[in-house]
Amino acid sequence: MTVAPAAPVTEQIYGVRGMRAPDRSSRDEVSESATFVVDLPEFSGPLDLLLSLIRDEQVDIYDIPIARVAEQFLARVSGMPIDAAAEYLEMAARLVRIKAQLLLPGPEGIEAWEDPRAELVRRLLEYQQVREVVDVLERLSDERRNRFSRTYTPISVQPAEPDERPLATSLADLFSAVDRVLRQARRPLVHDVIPRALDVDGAMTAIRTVLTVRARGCWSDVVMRDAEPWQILSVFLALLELAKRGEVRLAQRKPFAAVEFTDETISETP
Amino acid sequence: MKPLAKLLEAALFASARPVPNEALGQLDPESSAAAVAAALDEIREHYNSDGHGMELVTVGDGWQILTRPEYTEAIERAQLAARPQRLSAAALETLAIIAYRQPIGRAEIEEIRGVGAGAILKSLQERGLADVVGRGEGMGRPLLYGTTPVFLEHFALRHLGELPRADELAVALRPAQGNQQAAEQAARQPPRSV
Amino acid sequence: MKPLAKLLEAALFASARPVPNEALGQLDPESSAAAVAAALDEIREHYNSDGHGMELVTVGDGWQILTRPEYTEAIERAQLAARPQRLSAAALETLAIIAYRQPIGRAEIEEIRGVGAGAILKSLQERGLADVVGRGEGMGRPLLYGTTPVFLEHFALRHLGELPRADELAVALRPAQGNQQAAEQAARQPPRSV
Repeated sequence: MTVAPAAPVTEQIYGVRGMRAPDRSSRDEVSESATFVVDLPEFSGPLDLLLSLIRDEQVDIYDIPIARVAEQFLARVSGMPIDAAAEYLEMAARLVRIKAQLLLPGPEGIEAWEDPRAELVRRLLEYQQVREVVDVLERLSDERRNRFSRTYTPISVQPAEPDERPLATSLADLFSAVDRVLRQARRPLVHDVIPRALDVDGAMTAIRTVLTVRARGCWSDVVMRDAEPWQILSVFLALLELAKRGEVRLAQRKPFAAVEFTDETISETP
Repeated sequence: MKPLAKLLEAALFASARPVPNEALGQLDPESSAAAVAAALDEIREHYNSDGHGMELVTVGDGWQILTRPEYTEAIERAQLAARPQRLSAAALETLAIIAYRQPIGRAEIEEIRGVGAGAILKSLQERGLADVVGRGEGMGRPLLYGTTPVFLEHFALRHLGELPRADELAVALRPAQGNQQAAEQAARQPPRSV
Repeated sequence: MKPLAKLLEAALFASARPVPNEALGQLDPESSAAAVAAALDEIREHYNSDGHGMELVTVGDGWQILTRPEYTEAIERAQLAARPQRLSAAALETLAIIAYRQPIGRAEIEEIRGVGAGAILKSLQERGLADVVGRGEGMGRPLLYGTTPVFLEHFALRHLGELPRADELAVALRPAQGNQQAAEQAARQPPRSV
């Protein structure tokens, strides 16, 4: 039983399909312990999984025992890692909904009754055809892979000799390509920056308040222990501003010691 | 072989890709299309009857010389050439849908496969197997995808008509008409089991 | 030709490089060196006497099949005359990104399109539409790509400033995340004419 890392299935363009059938039969043995190991590449999507369950159960596709199939589908999906299971969840929800609809008593007129499974059956049949075509393509591709074309390219001549055929591409083509890139490009990650202006004025008021009570204050008097960066910056700028205006004197006893401030206005006017 | 056959052989031999009929016709401006066709027959005959390691096959609207499959294993063992990787099931399914329903939009492909198709479509485009062929009507004018000459090459097809016809498949692939009846029939029957 | 000669022919045809005697010997472990030498003689004889478009030549320690030189000119002429080629949608998208964002590294192009760009960049280079124009700062000093005079000529532009909505799109075509700064910087520079 091969176990693949949870690579996003949709991005895999290459794969090994020959292993498919034997893998299916052995999957049940590991499904219980498969919580973090996934055999996902085996299934190319929810319809593939559903079709395989129906085939395993050997039930009539026009009369799917939804309760049983939904239960098994959910069991398989719950064994998948979250990012891999995402693509299967919508189908899981759909199955549960159909199951509920079937349990509800139908309306009076049986003529008007529509099987809630009809749409699912249509999609499964459609998907089944895709699988048939895939079988044909797979056979053709294997036949072609078994033949080599000539790959030799004379090194000395090659570089200056690219495809010299004239190009038929217009500016309009180029521009619609720009358009496509813009439409298909992943949405840019936009960070909402909440503007939180520094409250320098508020910090200045706080410092002045401390100095009306005491002649000397220190950093911890005006900066709370759990202060946010903007608050710290505000106090810092406020101190510089007050020093510039000559209202306070800043001092540090030694490098990295707490900043102390004294009321310059008082000391100047004794 | 005759001079024209030798010239065509040299041109086919020199190319890693199939050479379109048109380009073959331009090799010797004095030769008619019938003469070119006859020379191609001569090469093919010669390869087959005289015992060569290669054969001449027709792919898309052109011709290509390929090795015979019986030598592949030995060549790969000697590490002189490697077979290309297989396409994944997801890629093949997407290609199958595109091949039969082109031009087709991404939303429709996703609807049929039940999973997102964005990354796969990009990879197929990158590999040259499918490409944007136009824009649909309706909201946002969705991009429509189709198969390319490389697709034919990859599966050694002359044209899409060589794929099984839709009505040869178990159920017709164009669901809008074909499957409707079956689905309606199913819809009218009350469930036998829940 | 005999079976061993056919096998050697197929291997020589499929190999991307001249094949050394040693590798030829590994193709069929049961054949002696003398048998291999005889088979090579058989192929060469056959090509020469029977009139083929290619010949078997020995290069250094190895062997390869090459087209006969007298056909080279006709093949090149036919290639030129072949009908115009359309760029694939993927190639156009890559070219568009380069045109509006140059100089731009491969990683950034891949980030914008979400798929590998190696093969496409190579073919755009081969076509002469884009080329390496420098190296970026930062890890590994990545190659930076830009458009070429052939690009301008092809789209009948005098300079890149004539691209529609140049300023606006240079900003819009930024990758989803990262490189924001570099992109902004690039957007602020007027498009270089090449």
